[in-house]
Amino acid sequence: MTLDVARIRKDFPILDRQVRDGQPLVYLDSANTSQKPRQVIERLDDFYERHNANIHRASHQLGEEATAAYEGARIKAAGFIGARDETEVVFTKNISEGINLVAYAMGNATAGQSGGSGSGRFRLGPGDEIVITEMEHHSNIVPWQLLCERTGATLRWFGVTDDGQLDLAQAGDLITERTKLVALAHQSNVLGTINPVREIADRAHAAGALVLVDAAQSVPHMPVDVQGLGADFLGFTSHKMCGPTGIGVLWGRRELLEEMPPFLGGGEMIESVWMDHSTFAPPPHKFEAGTMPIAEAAGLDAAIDYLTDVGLDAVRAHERDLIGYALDALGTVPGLRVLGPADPATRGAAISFTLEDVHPHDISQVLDEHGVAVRAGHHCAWPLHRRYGIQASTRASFYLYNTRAEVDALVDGIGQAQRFFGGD
Amino acid sequence: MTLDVARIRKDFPILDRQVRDGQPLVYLDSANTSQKPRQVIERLDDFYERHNANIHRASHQLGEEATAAYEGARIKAAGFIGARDETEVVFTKNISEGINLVAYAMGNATAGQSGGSGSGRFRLGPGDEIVITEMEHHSNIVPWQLLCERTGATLRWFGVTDDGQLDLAQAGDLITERTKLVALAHQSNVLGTINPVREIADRAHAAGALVLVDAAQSVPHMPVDVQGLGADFLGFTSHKMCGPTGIGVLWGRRELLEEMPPFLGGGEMIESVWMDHSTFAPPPHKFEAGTMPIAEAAGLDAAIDYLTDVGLDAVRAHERDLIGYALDALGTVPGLRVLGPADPATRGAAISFTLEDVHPHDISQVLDEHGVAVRAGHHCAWPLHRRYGIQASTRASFYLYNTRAEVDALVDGIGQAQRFFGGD
Amino acid sequence: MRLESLYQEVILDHYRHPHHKGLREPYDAEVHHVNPLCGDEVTLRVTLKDATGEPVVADVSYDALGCSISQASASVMSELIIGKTVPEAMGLAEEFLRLMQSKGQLEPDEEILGDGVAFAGVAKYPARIKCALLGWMAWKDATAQALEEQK
Amino acid sequence: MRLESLYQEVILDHYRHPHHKGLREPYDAEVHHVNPLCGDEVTLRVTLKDATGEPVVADVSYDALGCSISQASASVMSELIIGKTVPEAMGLAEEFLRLMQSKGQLEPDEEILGDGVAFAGVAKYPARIKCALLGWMAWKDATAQALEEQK
Ligand SMILES: Cc1ncc(COP(=O)(O)O)c(C=O)c1O
Ligand SMILES: Cc1ncc(COP(=O)(O)O)c(C=O)c1O
Repeated sequence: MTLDVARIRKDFPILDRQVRDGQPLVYLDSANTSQKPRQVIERLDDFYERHNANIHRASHQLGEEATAAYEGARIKAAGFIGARDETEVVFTKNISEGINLVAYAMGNATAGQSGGSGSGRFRLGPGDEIVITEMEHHSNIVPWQLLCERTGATLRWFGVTDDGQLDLAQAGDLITERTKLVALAHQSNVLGTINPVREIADRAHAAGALVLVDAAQSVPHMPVDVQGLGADFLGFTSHKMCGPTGIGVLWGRRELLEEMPPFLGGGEMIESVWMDHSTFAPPPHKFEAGTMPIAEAAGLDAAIDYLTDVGLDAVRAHERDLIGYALDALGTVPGLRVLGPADPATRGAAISFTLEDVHPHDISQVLDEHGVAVRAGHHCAWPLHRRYGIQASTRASFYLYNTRAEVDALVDGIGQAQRFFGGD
Repeated sequence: MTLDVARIRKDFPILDRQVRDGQPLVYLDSANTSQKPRQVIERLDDFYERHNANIHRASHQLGEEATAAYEGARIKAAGFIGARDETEVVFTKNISEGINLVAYAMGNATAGQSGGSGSGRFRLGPGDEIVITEMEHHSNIVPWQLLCERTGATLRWFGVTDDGQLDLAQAGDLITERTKLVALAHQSNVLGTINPVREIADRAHAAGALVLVDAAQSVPHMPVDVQGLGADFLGFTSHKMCGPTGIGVLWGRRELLEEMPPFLGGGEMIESVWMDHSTFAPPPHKFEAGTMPIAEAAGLDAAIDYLTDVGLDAVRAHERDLIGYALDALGTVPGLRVLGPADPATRGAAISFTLEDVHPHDISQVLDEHGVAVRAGHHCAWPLHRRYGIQASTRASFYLYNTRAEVDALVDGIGQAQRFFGGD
Repeated sequence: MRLESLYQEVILDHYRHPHHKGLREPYDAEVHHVNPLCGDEVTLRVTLKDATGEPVVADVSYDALGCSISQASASVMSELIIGKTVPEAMGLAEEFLRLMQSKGQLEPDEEILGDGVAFAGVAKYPARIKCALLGWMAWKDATAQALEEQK
Repeated sequence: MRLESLYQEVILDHYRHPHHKGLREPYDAEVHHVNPLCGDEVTLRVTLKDATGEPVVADVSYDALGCSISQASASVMSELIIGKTVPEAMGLAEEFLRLMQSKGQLEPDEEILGDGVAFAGVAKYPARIKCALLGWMAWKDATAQALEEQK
């Protein structure tokens, strides 16, 4: 189950690029967005060159082909995460929209709208609580803040321990009969921490709450099964998993999607429209207003095929090797502090760190000058950075196409940055 | 200013396709979605093969290049419609999302949220009115229905005359000091009618109301200038204008975008995030949550270049010729009734019609068998169809790559359908 | 030519001369179904009678606006199921659904589906499957309601 | 090597030994600005005095958390504008902004921008321009507030 990384790299045209006057590209920013294999790019081309049409609405051959491509991607995505069937898969533009969709559906339920079969469990008011965590991405914080503001519900959150774990000791206090929904990341995009979703989901369900899992950082890197996790909703985003930009997935349990009021209104999500009222299609179409990212769905389908062919177990194993190797190597750098768990078995392929006396922006600039692309900043997890008393960190993140040699280039570049800024 | 259609057709790979066992494709469904020139497809390839990265967040060369591609597209789009500057251009996934964005911003303002500088004019309540028209696409009906439901405001609408015009005699009654917003199509996707937006906008502004223009069907086909139209918001959608799926534009006057509360919450739309509250970026970023359709923006940029090179005046002139030719030819078909204006000067490139005794689905099926792709149904304008006492219609729609010979193929196919279903 | 495989003569006949069309009284349940993709509509009434302990489809009456496929399908359906027991009719509905979802790979049994076999060609046109199913779905829904009310 | 053109020695010097750093009393206005892309922050105070009828920048004091570019820029800025009249200082701010937006095409004038010319290389790195402007934007904002209050 080892990856033939050399062969995999050949699938990614961009990895041949040189940057900054002739440096070979060392791309260590896949947690931000992944690169795309030619299989995905070619699928987009094929769609636009041979099958492009709008879907569902058209009774001509191109329309049939485009619809088959789009609905085929839905079936593929459903299978990929163990959904009961494809009617549980809603396409969105990214995972951020998926999370907002659930938040707005709750807001709309609160405002009296319904999904057709009652929407009681989605209604919120003063006294009700939404629980998140301190390690969430802004996309899993801000929608809930806005929702609470609109409904009078209260936002609460799990703290994070010094070694980058959720502070589960708070669970009893946090998850109560007031909790309506618990939303948490499967894997932190900063710490790499893989959270005990099942454990928290079981507690949430026992308290009568729903569970939304932000799987943006896990679905691309390991086998994920919505049933095993005990999730009610789970989102992921195509561009981080070898797929195109412009599309994401929100999976939801069918009976919940049925109860939820619609979010965006428009063509395709309706059953019937009069000037003064409308009725809505069953899920998933109820949540897909307007012309969807059709070519992008075909591209996501190709990305899932690609990852499935390589094997997500193999991807995970490869990344564990790289993380172990990287943690060891980074451990030798004086003044370098890694955020998050030290054990490769309990963390994913993103490693964030700080360096004494050199600011992340400056580190990343020196690295970039050597062709090494990393991310510097708060990585859309500002509260988490505050928790550790820092403004920003530098993050190197790995994927199936990265190598140990690239880890060496990273460590090398960090040394250069230290020498460059260290002098006085 | 005549188009070299033969040369243009060479740019569109899909036009070489054969369908239904060897029929050359006659694509007359561009009002549904347009085909894509290789310049656009190649731009997508180039982005994914050479420049792909996430934007704004990354301080490496690929990140710079991707950001330049994305923000360059914003500048291009702003210039294309005469926006004051690019900060007035918000990217969305399609125009449906853009319309929902405005509707939700109003809903959120009503719920007490603000854009930073007050949001009074966006607040709605019982007694306030939103005015639309009977010829709107569902995407410009349903969002307002849902908004009115949530806020207690009232939805009102312009009727449509027998010859497919807005019934402007109702304007005095409809647009009053109670009106908060008037939302209307620049061009009907069914009737082809080009509406007198300026006249209605002036009335709306005199009454203190805002004006949102659904330009999904006009921006692809003629020069559109937001200032000349007197719009406050205007939306369009990439896939109908030679661009990729997955991206649209909402233009809004800067001072309005500033006042409006945010819509989707997430990464990138923030200024600063704490666990218990957040502050937001200035527009347009305030409305762009999560990873945006980056490659798609590059593709839309290429599409705008393509249309600009060809010249939108030339596109419009070519389509007027086709419409005139088609209206004449269709006029010879017994039992055929064209919906909408008879004068090519006052209508765009979509022609919908009914045929005595043959259902649109059956017509389109026979046409498809001859390689002619049209759309049958209500075209997401169900209330308009009811207005004319019909369930459905058949729509042929033209674009810069269509020819008179293709109109002949259409008329021919209609004859075949009549013969096929006419026998008894 | 493929058109004839889709629009078999049987279908065109039923389309031009639909059986059992028109709404009749009395009825146990009435439903209104639409095809949101094209706007086709059917209003359908069902009358059950309970002869031998098993409910029987005594009458199906309908009013339909739509294409030849949806009209003919409603006609064929009423032809097929009137007089059958509800379980028998449900079995036919299942069989017809299976045929529609077969992508044209299934050889339908005329013994079972009667004129319904003429719709085999529809299965190759995904956009038309909903047309062919409109009446059947309405009938299933109406029958479920009628049974519910009898409880 | 390009790195040296970005991080000129002058910048590194100001970064390691920032001028005028630390928050001082009294002050006319204080602002807090952040760079949302990376989290860099500056708290900046400005004191104006009105000597000859024209307001003069009497003091600029600040506390900044951020990268070398943002820190050095704040240091160079305070160095440049303390003692200048507000219109003169605003002119410098405009000049510096122009340099940053020049994509590296502008030859900066050392007579005018002093150590500020060292930031010419930053203009080639779009992601860093906001770093270099953070302090300047904070100063403009604080000064506008101070002037507003004096009215
Ligand atoms: C007039 C009009 N408005 C809105 C839309 C919706 O566009 P989209 O589906 O890209 O959101 C369309 C096309 O479907 C349209 O023709
Ligand atoms: C954990 C996590 N959640 C959510 C997101 C947001 O994803 P997107 O920007 O595609 O909506 C990201 C990535 O940016 C992420 O890492």
